[in-house]
Amino acid sequence: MGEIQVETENKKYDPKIAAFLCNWCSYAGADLAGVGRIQYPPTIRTIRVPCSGRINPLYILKAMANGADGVLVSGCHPGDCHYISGNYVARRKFALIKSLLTYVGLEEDRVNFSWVSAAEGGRFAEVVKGVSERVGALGPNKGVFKVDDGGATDE
Amino acid sequence: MKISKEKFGQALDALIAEYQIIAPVSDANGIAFKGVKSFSEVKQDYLNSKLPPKAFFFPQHEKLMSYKKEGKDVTVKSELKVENTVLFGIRPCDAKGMQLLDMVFKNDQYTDPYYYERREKAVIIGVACQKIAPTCFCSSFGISPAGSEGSDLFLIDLGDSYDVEVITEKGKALAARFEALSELTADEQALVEKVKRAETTSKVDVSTTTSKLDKMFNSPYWDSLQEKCIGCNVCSFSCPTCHCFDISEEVRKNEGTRVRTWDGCMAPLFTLHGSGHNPRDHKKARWRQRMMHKFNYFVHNNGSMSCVGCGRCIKSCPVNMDIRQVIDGANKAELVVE
Amino acid sequence: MQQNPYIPITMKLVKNLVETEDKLINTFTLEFLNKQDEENFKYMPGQFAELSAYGHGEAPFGIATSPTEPGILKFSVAKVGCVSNALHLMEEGTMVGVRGPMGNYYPIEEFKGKNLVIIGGGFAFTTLRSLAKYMLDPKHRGDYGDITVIYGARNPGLLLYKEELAEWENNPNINLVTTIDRPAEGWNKHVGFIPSITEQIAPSSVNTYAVVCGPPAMIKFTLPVLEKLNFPPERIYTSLEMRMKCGLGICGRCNIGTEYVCKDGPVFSMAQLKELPSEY
Amino acid sequence: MNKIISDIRETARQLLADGKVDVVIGYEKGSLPLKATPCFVHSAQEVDSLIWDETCENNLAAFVAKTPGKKAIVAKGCDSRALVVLLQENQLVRDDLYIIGVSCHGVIDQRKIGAEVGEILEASITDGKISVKGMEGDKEYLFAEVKDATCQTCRYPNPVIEDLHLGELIQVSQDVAAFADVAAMENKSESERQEYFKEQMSKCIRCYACRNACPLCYCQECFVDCNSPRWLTGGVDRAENLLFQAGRVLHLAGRCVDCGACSRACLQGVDIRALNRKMTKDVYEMYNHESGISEEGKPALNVYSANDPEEQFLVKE
Repeated sequence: MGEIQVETENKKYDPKIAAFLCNWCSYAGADLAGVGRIQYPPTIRTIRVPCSGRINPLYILKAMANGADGVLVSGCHPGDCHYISGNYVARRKFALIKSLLTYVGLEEDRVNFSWVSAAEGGRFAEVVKGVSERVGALGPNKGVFKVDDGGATDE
Repeated sequence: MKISKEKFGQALDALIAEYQIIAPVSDANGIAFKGVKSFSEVKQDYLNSKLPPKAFFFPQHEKLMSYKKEGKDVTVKSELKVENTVLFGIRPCDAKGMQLLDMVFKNDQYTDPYYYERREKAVIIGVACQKIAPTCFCSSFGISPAGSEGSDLFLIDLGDSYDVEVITEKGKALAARFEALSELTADEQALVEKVKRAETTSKVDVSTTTSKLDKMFNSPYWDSLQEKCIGCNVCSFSCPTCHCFDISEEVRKNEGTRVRTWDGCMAPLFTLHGSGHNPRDHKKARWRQRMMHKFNYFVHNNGSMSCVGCGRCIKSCPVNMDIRQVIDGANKAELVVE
Repeated sequence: MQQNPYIPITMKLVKNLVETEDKLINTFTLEFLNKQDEENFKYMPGQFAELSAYGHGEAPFGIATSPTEPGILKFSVAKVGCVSNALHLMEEGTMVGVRGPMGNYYPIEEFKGKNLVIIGGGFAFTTLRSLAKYMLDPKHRGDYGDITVIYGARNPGLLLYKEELAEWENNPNINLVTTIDRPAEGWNKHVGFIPSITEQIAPSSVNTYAVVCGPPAMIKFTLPVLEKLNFPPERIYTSLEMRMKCGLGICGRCNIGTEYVCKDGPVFSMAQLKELPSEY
Repeated sequence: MNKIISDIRETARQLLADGKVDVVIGYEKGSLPLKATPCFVHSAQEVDSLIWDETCENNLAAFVAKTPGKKAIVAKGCDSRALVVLLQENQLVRDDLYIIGVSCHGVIDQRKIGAEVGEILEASITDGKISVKGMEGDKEYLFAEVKDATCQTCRYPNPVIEDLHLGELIQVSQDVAAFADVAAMENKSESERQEYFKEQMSKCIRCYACRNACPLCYCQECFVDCNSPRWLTGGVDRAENLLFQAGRVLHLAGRCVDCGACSRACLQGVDIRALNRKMTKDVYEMYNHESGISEEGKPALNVYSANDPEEQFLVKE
């Protein structure tokens, strides 16, 4: 991934964001951002997934349980899925995940979804910047899902 | 001897500095045993708690130890924490249940320090049942709604005061801190006698159950019995004598804790081997285990049935599996001649 | 045993050896860190211990060493779950937790003055190795009569403790019979399943005990053979496996009827098992 | 009511006597007042234990796949919807199943009654009135007063799939604002909702009665039992409880038939339905899908449209 530098603009809190990026578009987009030396905050921890359709809601919940301050899920634009329809199926899931999490009182900006193509390096940086700012403004994960103690992760 | 409720409350409040006081309180969800700061929070008129008070000795989720890994090294620390505790308002069924748990957590070879150290530092103040629910059937097991077995101190509600009976040395030590004990009046004495004669209206005959179950391992009874069970753990979790647990690890980076959590014999995973083999691979086998354990194995191992007739499982079961009917059915089941 | 039976002692993994050619079984050699731990850990052949791979959990395994091998414990473990996988991947020098010894052991006192037939299949040979090793020790060898070991695996590469087997081959104190299921190149010993080989060898049951360990199918077909050879059930012993957590007879999952395999077992005689429900 | 019961018994007798089914899954009188219990009738001689009334609260579809052989099932509206979903998901063989459809006015919420009169000692139902004798007092209720919350918004009291219908069909108005409860919750502030669900989740003891009572929770290995990866511990932390409930609800999204079995099964009175209903509403509004109402089609999350809404969840960038 590219050079990363934080723009210091009254930033109070550096969030940790779990970013699930689809292999074919968003991961390549992130790569392009790196190759193009486009700067964005060092807040994301990237997890490459084969397709946004691979995202199990539990990934998002577990990331929050283990203390991530935010989650970013990004896949190919609808219509561009490497597997034809993976992101269409994912889109319905995402809508419901977002809706349910907001419903149970999780701050709206903690869990984020986007479509970023392999050509959109600049946009990827924008998305990360935006998400980081918003999650940063919310401060640390307040624990709607965060398990204070333990959390049975396999290393 | 008796003590006025006011004086008793003051005496209990005075214990706060040395003890955590657990007592029945009323919350949105019914009656629960919880820590209280003052006797005034305590619910006086209650049937029994929704969940049994066993959790104060055997919590649903408890740390056994913690560890920290550094490279290839590891340091291990016990997480055993014990507090002096007074459990007030324990019903006779639950007090007896704790006696039964004592036998489990201290067997012929091992003593479980987490349970036992808490148990040893706890004083149980039993209170006789004022009312008897239709699902109560403790009298079936020789427990009375005014039975003092398992309590350290035993109280009978007399309206404005309690009749106090000292059962154990622990209870005696605590009772020594009560002032103003006075004699019962004749009327009160009569009331105490009446309370002590009370029995549950619902009873099952368990006199032959154990010996019958000796011959029932291969009975077709278990086939029909298990059909409607959905295999959840609510009966185990709400049982004052169920004690099965799981041990697992909770990990964060290089540190972690080993915890034990309630488990139940109704879960298929409970006995699943690493190889995939499962000796109790069907609900039928799991129900048989539940019944056998409570009414047969436990009797052979510990000389007593592992059921106190509190009726919680009857009330909590989503499909109305009624253990009284299950016992009755076993009593009546025809034996297969092999 | 320590005061708190839930807290493991720490031991060092000094050797992580791939035992079989399918790489599914490794033998771990653990070293006691101090004399005190070793003294507290007094065990007999047939007992087991709970191994902790910190970060992954704890699981029970039979002890493969004999008390006559000081300073170390060995465990041969098949890669099947979380804990065993973690153990397999562990680098030498890593610290692991050990709780034990747990359970009962082979009745070596009762075996005294008797002949012994040890029958093992596959990787269930671990505590049998402990037993054989114990009796072969010069201090104990005189206590026992003839020792016959019948040990089989699917193919030669799956036999455990190959070096030891080679040594026993030429040891006049022990009569070793190894077998594999199907003929294989370079194998000039027995070929066939354990039950039929046992029948072929036909060890005398006079003044003899049999100890049988192996996969359920093997045990199932070996028992009738032993019966035919006139071994009474009280002179046939086996060791059982169960899912276990506490190892202390408390957590409630490993019972067969009234008996807890972790505390009252894992070693049972066939006579005992006949009295228990067939739920294992 | 009695005519339906005798019809159920007669149907069961015929089916069993003719050897068309091995077992009839229905209800019998339970051991507690106002409580029916699932009943498995294997022979024509036993059919007289079968009953049907407002206490038949279990969703029997949960038992169908687990019961071997050919079976008949007494199904109310919600049971039948669950059967439809199970059929869509290839969990049942239609030919092995005989559905005895009954229309349902709703079931009684005994918890509500128990909260007012204490432990119920005796109860009787006559002409839509329920007289209850409780430990704390006696009371008479109109059925409508103690109808289970699920049934109050039920739009499908009549079975949507059946081989035989017993009794009369029930008309319900279809124009009720079916999601008023969800809308009310949505209109609360974020912190109010957070507080509400925190409280609800702190009650959960993870006995999994909700999961096991659910006709559509049939996974061979539930994610809560999976040990590699370990999604959850056996602990009862409220955040983990929410992870469990949210995970379960998301897995049921577009499949849940809103039968309320989970909530009724819950000893602790956790408002599980609040979560399920939210998903049901979203699926209905976004994808115009109601699960289990017709044998054609697939669960909402198995299909997609190129025009599915996405504005409300995508980042602004």
